[in-house]
Amino acid sequence: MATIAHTEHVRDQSDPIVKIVELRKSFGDFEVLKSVNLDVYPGQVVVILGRSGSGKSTMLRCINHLEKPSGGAVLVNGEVVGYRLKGEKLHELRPNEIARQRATTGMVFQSFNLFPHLTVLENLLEAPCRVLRRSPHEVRDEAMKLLTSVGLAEKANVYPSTLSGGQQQRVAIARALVMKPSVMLFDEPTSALDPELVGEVLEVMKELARSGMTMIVVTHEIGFARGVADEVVFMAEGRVAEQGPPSQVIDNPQAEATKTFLRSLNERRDTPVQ
Amino acid sequence: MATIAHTEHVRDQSDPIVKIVELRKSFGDFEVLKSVNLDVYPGQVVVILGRSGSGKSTMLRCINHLEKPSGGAVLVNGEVVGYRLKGEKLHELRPNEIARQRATTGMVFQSFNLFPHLTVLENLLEAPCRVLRRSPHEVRDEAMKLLTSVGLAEKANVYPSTLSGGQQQRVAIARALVMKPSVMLFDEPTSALDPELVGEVLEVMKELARSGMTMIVVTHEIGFARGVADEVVFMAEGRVAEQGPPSQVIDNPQAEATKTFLRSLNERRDTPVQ
Amino acid sequence: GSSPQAQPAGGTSSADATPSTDSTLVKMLPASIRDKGTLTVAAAVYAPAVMQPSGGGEVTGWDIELTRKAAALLGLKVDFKIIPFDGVIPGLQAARYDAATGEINVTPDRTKVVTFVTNHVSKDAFIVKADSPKASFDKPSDVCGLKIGASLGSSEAATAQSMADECKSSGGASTTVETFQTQAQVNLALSQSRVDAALASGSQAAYTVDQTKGQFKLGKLGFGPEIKTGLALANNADTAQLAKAFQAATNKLIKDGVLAKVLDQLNGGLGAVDKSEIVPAPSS
Amino acid sequence: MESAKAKTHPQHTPSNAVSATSALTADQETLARETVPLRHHGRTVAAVFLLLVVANLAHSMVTNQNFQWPTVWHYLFFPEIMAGLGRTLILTVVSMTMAIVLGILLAACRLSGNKVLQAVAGAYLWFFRGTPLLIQLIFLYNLSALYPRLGIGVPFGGPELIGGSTNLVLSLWTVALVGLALHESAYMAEIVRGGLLSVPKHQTEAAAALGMNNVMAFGRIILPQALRVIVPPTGNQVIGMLKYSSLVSVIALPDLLYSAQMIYTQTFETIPLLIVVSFWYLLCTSILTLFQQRIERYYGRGVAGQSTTPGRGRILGLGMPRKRVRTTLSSTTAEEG
Amino acid sequence: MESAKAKTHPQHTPSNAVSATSALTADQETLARETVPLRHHGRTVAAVFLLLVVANLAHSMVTNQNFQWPTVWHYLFFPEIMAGLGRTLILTVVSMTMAIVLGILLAACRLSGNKVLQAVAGAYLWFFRGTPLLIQLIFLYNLSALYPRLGIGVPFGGPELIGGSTNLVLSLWTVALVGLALHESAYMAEIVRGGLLSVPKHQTEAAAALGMNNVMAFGRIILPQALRVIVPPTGNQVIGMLKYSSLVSVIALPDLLYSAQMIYTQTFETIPLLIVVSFWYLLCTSILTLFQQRIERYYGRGVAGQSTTPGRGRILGLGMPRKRVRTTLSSTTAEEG
Ligand SMILES: Nc1ncnc2c1ncn2[C@@H]1O[C@H](COP(=O)(O)OP(=O)(O)OP(=O)(O)O)[C@@H](O)[C@H]1O
Ligand SMILES: Nc1ncnc2c1ncn2[C@@H]1O[C@H](COP(=O)(O)OP(=O)(O)OP(=O)(O)O)[C@@H](O)[C@H]1O
Ligand SMILES: [Mg+2]
Ligand SMILES: [Mg+2]
Repeated sequence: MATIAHTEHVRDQSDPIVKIVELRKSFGDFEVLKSVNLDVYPGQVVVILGRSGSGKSTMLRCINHLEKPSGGAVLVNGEVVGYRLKGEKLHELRPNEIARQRATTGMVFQSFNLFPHLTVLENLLEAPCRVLRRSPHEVRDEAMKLLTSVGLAEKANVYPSTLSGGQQQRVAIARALVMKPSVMLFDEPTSALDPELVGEVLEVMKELARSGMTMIVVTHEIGFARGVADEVVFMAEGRVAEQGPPSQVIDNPQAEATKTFLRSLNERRDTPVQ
Repeated sequence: MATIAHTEHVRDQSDPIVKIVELRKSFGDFEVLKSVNLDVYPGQVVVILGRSGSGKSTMLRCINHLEKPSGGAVLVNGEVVGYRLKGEKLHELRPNEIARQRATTGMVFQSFNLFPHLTVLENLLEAPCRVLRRSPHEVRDEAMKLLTSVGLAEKANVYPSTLSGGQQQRVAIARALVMKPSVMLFDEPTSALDPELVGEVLEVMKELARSGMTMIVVTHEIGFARGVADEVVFMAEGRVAEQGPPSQVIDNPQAEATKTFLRSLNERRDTPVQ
Repeated sequence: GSSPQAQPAGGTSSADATPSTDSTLVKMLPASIRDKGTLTVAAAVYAPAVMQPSGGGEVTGWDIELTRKAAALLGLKVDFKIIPFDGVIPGLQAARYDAATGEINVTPDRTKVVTFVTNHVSKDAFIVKADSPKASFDKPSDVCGLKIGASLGSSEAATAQSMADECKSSGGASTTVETFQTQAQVNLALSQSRVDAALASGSQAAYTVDQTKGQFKLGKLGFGPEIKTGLALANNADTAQLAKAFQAATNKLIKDGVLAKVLDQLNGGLGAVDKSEIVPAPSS
Repeated sequence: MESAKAKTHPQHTPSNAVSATSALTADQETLARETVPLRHHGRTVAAVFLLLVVANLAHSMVTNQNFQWPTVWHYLFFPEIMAGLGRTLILTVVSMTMAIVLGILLAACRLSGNKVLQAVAGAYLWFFRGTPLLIQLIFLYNLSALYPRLGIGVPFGGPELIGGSTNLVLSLWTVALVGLALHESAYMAEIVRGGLLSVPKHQTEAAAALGMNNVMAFGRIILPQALRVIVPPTGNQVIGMLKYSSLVSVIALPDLLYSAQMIYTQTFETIPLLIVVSFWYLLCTSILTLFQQRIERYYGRGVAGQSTTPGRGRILGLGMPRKRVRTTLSSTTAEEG
Repeated sequence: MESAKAKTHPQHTPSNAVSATSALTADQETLARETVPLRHHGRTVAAVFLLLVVANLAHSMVTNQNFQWPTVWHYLFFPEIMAGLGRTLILTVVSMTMAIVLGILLAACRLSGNKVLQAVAGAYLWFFRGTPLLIQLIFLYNLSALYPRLGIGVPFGGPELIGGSTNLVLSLWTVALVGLALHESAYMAEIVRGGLLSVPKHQTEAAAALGMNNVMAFGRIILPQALRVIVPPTGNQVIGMLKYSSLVSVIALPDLLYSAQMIYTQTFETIPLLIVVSFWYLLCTSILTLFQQRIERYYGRGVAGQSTTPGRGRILGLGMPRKRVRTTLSSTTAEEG
């Protein structure tokens, strides 16, 4: 697999690239996020763990304002997402301004969400040409390079429905990357995949991490967390329950919730293979 | 979890309970099963492994005649499934007779396939009352016992859509068991589940195996295969490529296909957890 | 023109008793009809010839009464079926009805498919809005340049079309004909000036002017023939005999003065004839 | 691990990071404070304008003499109108019932393995969906002009076994009911077929695996689930039938509309009578719609996310409830089958 | 492990194992030999019967004099019929176009966050779906009886700014086109709304996450996918409009059917003229159906399993192609959103 070339990023400043401050989010009466604080620095790979329903996806979706926070704020590249600081107050932005902000983050969903009516290449060209108004000619070259780097150059002109799940997810990653985001968000990118297909997607993500991309990854793949993450965040009951390098959080968890969770993941693998 | 009480079965005769003879199956020009031979004896737990598309599901579906074989035969309890031996020839049975035969096997699907318009209890009562014409009163007691044994007695009167995937799959197992089948077929029963929910389903299956039920299980859960199976069958290119106890097939595979497959499963688990 | 008296509300017919059966006339009937004893007669609502009393009850109208009285002479009961006008002749063709009534004009097209026993003559007239400058139409060119409304399947629709064609051939202003499904829709279109004039039979026109209380006035038609109207009979093996029986019965009504009385009472005395004819004339 | 990251290149500044980093330095309190929501001026203006139009319309309806409200009132419960309404309802109920039965048969033919049945059902649908109901009614009504006798007999000119005059067999009501039912059955067939196809094949398999035979599986598992898809459009068809049944006026069956027409043909009170008729149609369709919603709710039982009224901004907004992808597989991967 | 199994109880014999174990001893060759398929006698009989009926019908159509085939031929390309056909086509095309545009607007109102817009659109749908098209056309045609002048002015009796006589504003064609379009738009609104709701919310989110604004996401992502759901019923509506446009005869606009009616109510050649009209309607609907299928195929591009003709025994049989559950999640878990 070729190197994912143009997604190189800086870590030459100490400001966090994503800063989550006292984030709260309720759905009706149900408070999913109670108070989340998190800093992610350029080039970092952060893996989020937590039980189903602990609010991992909600937090991720607040980062690019797919969910509107009930309180607190998210800053990406130093800008408050979804608001403008005017005087002492945060004024809600117009939809168009929010759309512009979203272009700086890339997101990969559990269910791939490729556009089924567009070919693979068209999926990649759509956003850069329309949102960033870049020339299709130039973008096409970059898109083809990215497709090559995820190993799917020969699938450029087919429709997504003809691809395997693993291939679709790799296209989804390329589609996010062609926008040159400063941070990539992954929401359980491999859990809709057949076990055999998980490897090929994780490989692309590892390559991306190696190239220096800032990544926030919600996943159940402990192996990936251990091998690639700089930081593992364990969420429980709408808060960050535990946080630290994988060696600490995975192999030597302190919080009771973390221990229970890791045990439940472990139970079914009685013994390791070979 | 209570013992799965009334699903006790015999192993007092040496005849196989499921016998697959020279089974072939094509879809159009595409030959999925080329020649499958397999004997399963009463009380045995057989795990089927194999790449996606290797024909595992097709073979399983031939056992209860959800697929009509293109050649060869499947015998359950000594009866040819779907045919009657008359003179020297196999005569196709009428749909009603095939339905009667199917009642002797229980099947659990990857996607649960509970009946969404019936409550959990009604899901369990439907087949015994209509197919076996048993009294609803009597079946209700048995069904409640089974629901208790899979830990879902209190969900008897809710609709399946309100249950988690793991709960739905446990109901599906109970629904198959209430028909008192002589053999249970499982087609990837845990692969549509969230990782945390896999354990609860495997636990029910283990309990069932302990009670002596004959089981044929297609799964990617190597841990389950190692811990519970009497026999592991590896399928490749429409044939049984390798067969034997788990210690042999999993830990010391001989066929090249088996080795490749186990390696691909393994790749993503860099190191075991804890 | 003189307007007909409004129909007695809920009443069955004129005060006159139904004439009693005439045994010589009965003998003229074809056996099949005589045995049946009832005649099924289609009619479209076409005031004042055919009127459905508001609030239910038996149909009335001058043509209904004439049919009923002629049938009574023949010892027949009549079962009236009220249907749309454009379904009348096709209904006879399809043998759904034995006969049809309701000021049905005798036209060449119709006589090809049904047989008439005439009992009345009418002259078409225009209905125009009360404030219309046109009050009489004395020669064909007076019609040119108008939008004429008529109802579907009526002979007036055909007459209007031929007027329009004549204007065109004589180089007059262009004339259009709009055909509506019922006379009520023609009138409604007229009341909103969507058409300039509506062509209808004289009695219908008079009735309409009377009913709409000052909205419309009558536009006398100074040209064009008198048109015979009458009972239409379905063509089949018995038609010739049945027609003769009805002709005889109608002639008796004329002779006894019953016909004139009915027309006086229900049609302002318009359109009486002195003898009934069969059209097309019987071959023997 | 960190060493791998060290080789990243420092030149490239995030391309979309436009504004200053001022917010980073803002104190936490500011960020956690209440926010000022965006106002949607365009929407408010449109709403006010529409309200004005509606109010003006209502005002003019009450004050305009031309509506002749006293006449409307006079005819509202008029005996003939009531009788017509009754006939319209009978037509709707009876012909819909016949159409549903026929439709199920036709759908079964279309889905059967038998090529001949498929073709005949296809031709039937082609004809009855391809011509206006009006023509079909006129045809049927005038059938005796084509075939004076209807009967069952030996084909190709052989003797008739039983039969009768077409006009006796096809009485006025028979023509109306059969005509409406034949036409409607072509539409119902497609609805039923769609409903049956919408039930995931998984469900048939699950039923079969439990030993149910075809009839049991169809009656207990497939049909009840298909009804969820069949009922809403069938409700629409019933409402449609209520209205299109007025076409029977062409064969002189005095339904609601024709009863009114018979009155206004004579009295010329066209507009008030049409208002009366509209009132009854609206009342009936509203009641039917309420019924439909209740029945839909009944057949939707056990299916998550049934709410039929979509909430605020479901399409273009992003704030709607999400559903888990995995745990609902059973009832929804459905649509694939 | 085996020890755990040893504790199983030997009393229970499989309840459904009815027959002998003879087959177990049968040699492998017998089992691998060719099998004797089941015969479906019932189906064959039904098919033969139906074929007979169809053949008999065809035979009688050719031999029956009452069909008056020479007259049919005479009128088939008659100038008035051709003119009527032309008017019918114009009515269909123009009013459908207007209805689609109006329908999209109404759907947008129904889905908007604005309560007033929702309510007004709801009332509109209620009225136009609740009354027969026939009545709506009569009303509109006779609107000048209610409102002699139409115009825009100050509400509640204020001065008129621009306006004109109702009959001038609403010419015959305007009434026909507007009437059909208003009625149809109520149905189109529901179709468009259904189509928009059928696009999984995931797709909107994916577009938003890429930085697309609402307009872009709607035009490039949502609408193209919604069309796949919108086009088939719209096709049906076009076909329906072709037929129901014949109701304009009530305002004396001579479309295809009414042109024929004007002829046969004078000449009484009812059946042949109805055959002529049916021929043209069937031809048009068949052509439209072909078009519809092609367009559906176009909008179905990129969606797996598009085949619209279900294969043998899809419902009650079990032999259909299965699709993998997991790998198609992207395009199909869809329906949940
Ligand atoms: N739009 C919504 N409306 C109502 N409840 C919601 C909504 N979105 C999420 N929730 C609820 O919020 C909780 C947290 O959801 P979230 O998806 O963030 O969890 P998660 O940690 O990602 O879980 P999983 O591992 O299952 O994806 C859940 O209970 C969920 O049902
Ligand atoms: N009804 C069918 N028609 C055509 N092809 C089919 C059908 N059912 C299965 N196949 C094909 O047969 C092959 C074997 O399918 P099968 O489902 O048995 O594989 P499997 O081993 O169960 O794989 P997986 O692990 O993906 O479930 C696949 O290539 C599949 O596409
Ligand atoms: Mg999540
Ligand atoms: Mg499988």
